[in-house]
Amino acid sequence: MSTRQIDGLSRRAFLASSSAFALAALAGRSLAQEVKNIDPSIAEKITIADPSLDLPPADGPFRWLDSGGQKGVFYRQFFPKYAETRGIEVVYDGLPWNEIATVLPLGIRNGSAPDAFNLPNGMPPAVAVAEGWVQPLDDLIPDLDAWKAGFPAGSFVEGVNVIEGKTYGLPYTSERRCSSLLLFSRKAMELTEFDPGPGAPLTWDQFRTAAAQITKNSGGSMFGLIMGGNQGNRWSANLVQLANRGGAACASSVAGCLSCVDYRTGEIVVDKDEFVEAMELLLAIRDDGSMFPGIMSLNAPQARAFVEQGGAGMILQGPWNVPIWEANNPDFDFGLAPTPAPEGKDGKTIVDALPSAANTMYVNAAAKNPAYAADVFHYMGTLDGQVAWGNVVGPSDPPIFPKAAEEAEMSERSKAVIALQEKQVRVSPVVYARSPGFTKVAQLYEEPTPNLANVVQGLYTGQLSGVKESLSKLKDAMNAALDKAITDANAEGANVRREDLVYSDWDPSVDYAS
Amino acid sequence: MAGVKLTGVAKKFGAVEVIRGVDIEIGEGEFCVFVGPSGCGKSTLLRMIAGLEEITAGSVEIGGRRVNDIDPSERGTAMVFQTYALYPHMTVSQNMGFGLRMNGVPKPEIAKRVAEAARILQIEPLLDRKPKQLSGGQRQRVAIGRAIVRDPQVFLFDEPLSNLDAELRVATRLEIAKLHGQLQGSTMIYVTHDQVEAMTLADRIVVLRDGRVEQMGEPMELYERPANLFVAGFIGSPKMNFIKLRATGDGGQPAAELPDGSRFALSGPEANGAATLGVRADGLKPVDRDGVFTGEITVVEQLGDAVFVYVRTPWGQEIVARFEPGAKVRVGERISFALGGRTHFFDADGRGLTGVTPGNTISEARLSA
Amino acid sequence: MSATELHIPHTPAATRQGLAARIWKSRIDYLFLVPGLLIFGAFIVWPLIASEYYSLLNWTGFGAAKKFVGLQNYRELLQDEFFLNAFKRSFLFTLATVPLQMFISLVFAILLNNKLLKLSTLFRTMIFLPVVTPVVVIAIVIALMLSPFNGPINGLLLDAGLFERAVDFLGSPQLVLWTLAGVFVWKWTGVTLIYWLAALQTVPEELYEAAKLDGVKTWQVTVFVVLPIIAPFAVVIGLISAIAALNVFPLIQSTTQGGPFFASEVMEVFIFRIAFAPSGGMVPQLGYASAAGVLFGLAVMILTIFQIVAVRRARRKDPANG
Amino acid sequence: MADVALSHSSAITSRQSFLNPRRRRLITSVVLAAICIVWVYPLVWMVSASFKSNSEIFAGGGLIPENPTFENFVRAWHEANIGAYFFNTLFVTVGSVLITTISAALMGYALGRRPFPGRATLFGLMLFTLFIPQGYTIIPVFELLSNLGLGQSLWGLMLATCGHSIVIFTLLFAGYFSQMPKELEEASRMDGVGPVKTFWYVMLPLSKPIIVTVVVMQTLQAWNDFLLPLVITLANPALRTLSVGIYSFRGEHFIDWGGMTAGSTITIVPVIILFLFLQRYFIDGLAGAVKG
Repeated sequence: MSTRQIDGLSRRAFLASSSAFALAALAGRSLAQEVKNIDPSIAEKITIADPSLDLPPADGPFRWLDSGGQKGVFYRQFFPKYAETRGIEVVYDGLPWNEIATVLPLGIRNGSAPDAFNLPNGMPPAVAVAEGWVQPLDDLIPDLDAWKAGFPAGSFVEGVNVIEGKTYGLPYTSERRCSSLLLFSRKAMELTEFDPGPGAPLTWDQFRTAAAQITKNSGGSMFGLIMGGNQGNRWSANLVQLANRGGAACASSVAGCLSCVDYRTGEIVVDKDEFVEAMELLLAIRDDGSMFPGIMSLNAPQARAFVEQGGAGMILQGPWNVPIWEANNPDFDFGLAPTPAPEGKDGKTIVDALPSAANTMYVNAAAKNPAYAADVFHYMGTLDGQVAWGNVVGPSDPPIFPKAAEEAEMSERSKAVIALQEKQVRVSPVVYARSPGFTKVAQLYEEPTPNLANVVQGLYTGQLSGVKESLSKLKDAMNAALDKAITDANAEGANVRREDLVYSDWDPSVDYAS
Repeated sequence: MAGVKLTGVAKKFGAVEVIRGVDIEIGEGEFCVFVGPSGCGKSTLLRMIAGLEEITAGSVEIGGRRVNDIDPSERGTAMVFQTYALYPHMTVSQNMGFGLRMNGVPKPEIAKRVAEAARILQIEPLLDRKPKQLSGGQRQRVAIGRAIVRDPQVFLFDEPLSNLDAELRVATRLEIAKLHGQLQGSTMIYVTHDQVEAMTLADRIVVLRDGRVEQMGEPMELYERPANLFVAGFIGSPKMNFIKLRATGDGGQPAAELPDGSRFALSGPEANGAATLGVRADGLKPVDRDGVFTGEITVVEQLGDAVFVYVRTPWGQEIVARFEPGAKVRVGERISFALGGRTHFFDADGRGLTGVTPGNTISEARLSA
Repeated sequence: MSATELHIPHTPAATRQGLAARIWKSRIDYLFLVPGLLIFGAFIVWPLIASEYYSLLNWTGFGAAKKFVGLQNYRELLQDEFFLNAFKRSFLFTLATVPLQMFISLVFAILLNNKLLKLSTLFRTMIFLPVVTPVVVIAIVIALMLSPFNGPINGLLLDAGLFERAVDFLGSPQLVLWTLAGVFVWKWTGVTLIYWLAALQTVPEELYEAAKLDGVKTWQVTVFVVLPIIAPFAVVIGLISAIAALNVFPLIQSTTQGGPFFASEVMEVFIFRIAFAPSGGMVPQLGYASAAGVLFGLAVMILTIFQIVAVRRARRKDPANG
Repeated sequence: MADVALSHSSAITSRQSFLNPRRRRLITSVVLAAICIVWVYPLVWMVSASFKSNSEIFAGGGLIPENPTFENFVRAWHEANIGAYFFNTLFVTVGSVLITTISAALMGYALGRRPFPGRATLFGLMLFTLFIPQGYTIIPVFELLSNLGLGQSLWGLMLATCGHSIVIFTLLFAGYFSQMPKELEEASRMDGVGPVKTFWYVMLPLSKPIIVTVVVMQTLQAWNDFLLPLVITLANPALRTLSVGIYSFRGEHFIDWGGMTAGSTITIVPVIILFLFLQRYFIDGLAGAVKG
């Protein structure tokens, strides 16, 4: 807990944590559609400099695939302009994560994969490199080192976007996000005795009371809390982040071999008291009758919409709600606060690494237009590009350059979210950097079923009983799966040990850095 | 025009032998009827001539040309099916012209031939109808018309009348007979299980049983001189009466004993082998005395032009005899018969015996004496 | 009549010719088969064979790393409670839907089989409408209709005072499978109705007339005359319906995806989840999913064979339908 | 049926004479009508909702929209891209119907009528596959299409869609053809018409009931198909079919009930019209399937 040392990011845990966004990005897809009132002047503010390198004539259209959502909002404005400036044709596809997971491998195999893409969720970049899907940027971006130097420390991490010394991914958005902010309708909150805000989180008890008061005082027209209950990642993210606030120091992964690992001890902590109590909090709210009915058939965007429409007062969701609500319904008066914390606690929200692994872009090894991919990558790694990004995307996927986040034009609320996240979110150690053999573990790891998200759902619907027992059982299953993956990886020469997960010097209240 | 010659023709379905070496020669322009009970192979034989069934052994010649391996359509035959096999979705004229059309015959030629066939069959008003809109008899004509337009050397009819009602059957039978006259020189082969059709239509009848030819000949020849029990029983209506005989010839004088023990003398070279007596209804004459046998009348059928009287013999057999119209007979009466007309004798294997004639009744008295 | 003769040629003749000669002789027949066989082979037989091969692998379905593991997938499956539960649910679902669907459609069929009922075609069409409505649309409509918030059905139930709180038909683990079964029955009853109507056509009109003259009541005719006559059809109809009920993937995938907490996860959804849509960062396991498919296929086949045997028996018992 | 069994004798009693056949029929009709209205209520509700604003839908209310609007349809058409999806679906449907019908008819003819060596084996194989769930075979199917270069094309989708029910259709045709009198073929054979022409001019026109059944069933199949187009069009949303399009539209517009119902309404109208036109043949054909 003294010196800081960033070795790199746990790709797998990382990807896993980002699969929170993975499924949220199913929702993400909807964002593109939902944000209708984009200010067209934003596109005008995108300035595209001269090419960073000599660009050959394009071979067919330049194709870009990512998971859409807010990214789609940006690229749908960026690429037409880029295409015009460079005189090429660009095809942009924004697909939900589960579709990327199916499409991309198939596309790679039959040669139809785009020039630049997000890797499927859960796929360690080392695997993509080993399978020959992607090519390094080293030869594509001439001034690579200078370009990389413009990024904040911790952006390029061995095992995450750097493999065996070669740089593969473009890490252009920050993972410093809290996906379980307390977002609420002010009208609803007025029915309670509380007045939360970015600097004034609710305690768990207050949170529960507020939910009950909204339900009761609205005369049944509004429920206190809503969640996208059929979206597993919302359950796990909310549970882990509630537990985080109670002091559990682990990332809110829904899956992956290193989910819910407290690196101080290297143990999976999913059945610790913080978790049990967080779960009991959700069950209490359910039993109070303060939870919106039928959340098990709602996904996150639906849940979000019900808040906007006045069906529910509060929701635990990510920063991306802010621009969506602001764009869709400027009259909707909502507020935000950090995730509620247990009385007297103020734990940090933990993420697995600084750059968003999910958003990291890669160049297809068989790209027809790698130079253009590199050109766009280069642009996105400049302050211009980062500001342009921040202007559009706001706090949802914050630009990785802190300066860009400051310079970008955002609403007050968006700025407040970014400030809150800077204060609240901390980066954990990355085991892949210190023990590269863990990439093998990540490949071989077989997620137990039910996973954390399933267990939380099962407890909520009453199909599982006994919070502690269920979570302990889950922990055992996760431990067994992890140990098996380590054994299997060692059989293939990974040379790793469970003890590699222990970072006794880690202080969860500050970013872990090398 | 051509004749048809079958030599040693055989057909097997797997291990089942359906046709067992058939030799038939049908002359040009002849109307030949294959007759026999169900399952005798007559239809199969016809279909082998048509080319619809493969020939396992032997050869089929049409017009002197061996056609075993020639496609049905090339054999110069046309077939009229029992079920008519009209194409339900085509009009009458389309039905008749279909084969020609498919084989690229020019349209005017098709029209001409269809019109000609329709004229012959008097179905001109029906040409635009669909088979569904036709009566059974009309359908039958269309089916024949379809054969006619092909101008075949050999017409093949597979039980063409069996789907018609009794009255229509008689009428259509006549039509077919007329048609044979009209279509000069066309060879026709006709399959039926109905011996009346065979008798009325045929120039020559082939009686088949179990895939073998039992007898072949002109109708009256078969009627009068059946080669065996089977033919004798099959041809003629009502069915010939068969009475079991026990040969009791002692020494030079052959005689036969009826089941009731009464006896009569036989003459002829093969008389000793006689095992069955066959006598048609009109071969029994009622007599006051010296009858061959006496029986009791059980049923009297008045047909108008004749009366059929069924008599139970002392040994319990039912025998039918033909009486002239107006004959005064009543059920329950006893009546004696003598062998008054043609009689037939068959040996133990059912083979017809030639030249055997019955003699006098050998009375009980003489016997006992 | 030479009916018997007519049938003989149909049996494939084992003539003295060799197989090669017979094949050559049937060359045109094979030509007829070509397009169908291509489709059949490519999209049915090959995938089946491939699946059985995959079921012996430890393979994600994407990467090149295929590891032959023999029957390990099968061994694991038999201990996988999610597999066993999905298996159980599939059969429960079938057991719930098939008799219900058959009964409802039979009642409809008996009522609609009246020639004098002028509107019977209209009614039949109405009952058939859900059949022609795409499953995805059904899923949407049902989700909206049954929504515990604002949904018209819950509105009705609450207004009628039947429940105090809205019923979460698709979100409650206790209700979801039965809700889906109800939706399934609703969607497909129209087809079964047609089958029953066809079966009823085989009841000779004279029987109704005879019963009428005998002074037998409607229900008596139905129970004692009509039902026994159409009973043999029940087996066929049941078979068709059972096969259909085992293929509920589109309905469940487009409504609950097997949730909540696997409460509506039937076999096909399980297979799909393992093969394609693992939650979170789970890796697809095509080999495992294939093994599940093979096991399930085997079970369905055994069930089918049982039913076919039953059909045969029923037919044999009733020579009228032989 | 209600009147069928009303007996002579019992009709005399007063209770029965009140329930005379006509009245009974009337009562049956009324009851059936009520049930049928409930039966189609969800669909009627859907159509009704498609003409309402979202706020009106949420407010509940009757089936008749207070302020009928076409806005939902406009929105659904544009945002769900229904126009393009419609033609994709049409293309796949028409193509697969043609291919399936012809292949199934040809194969059914050979299986039903021609005693070629291997017939029994093929029959057995087809029956065997009939009962095996096909949901999980999508990966090999996709691999195959990819290897053929059709992995991301409507042609590939069309072909794969043909695979769904080819066995059932073939068996339907085979059953139907095997019941046809063989004299028809023999007659045409005597006429010198070859097997192909006989099939085309004689057998195929006669199998119209089965053709209609297969056309309708395959249309329903292609129009409804979900998993296959979902996977095949994943990489290229421009190729989506209506079902997939509506499904993803739903994923994006969970709260836009008006848009969803409008999109759904647009999707089902063509199939329903097709069904109404062909229902007699279709129902006869289906009925044949169970009798045969």
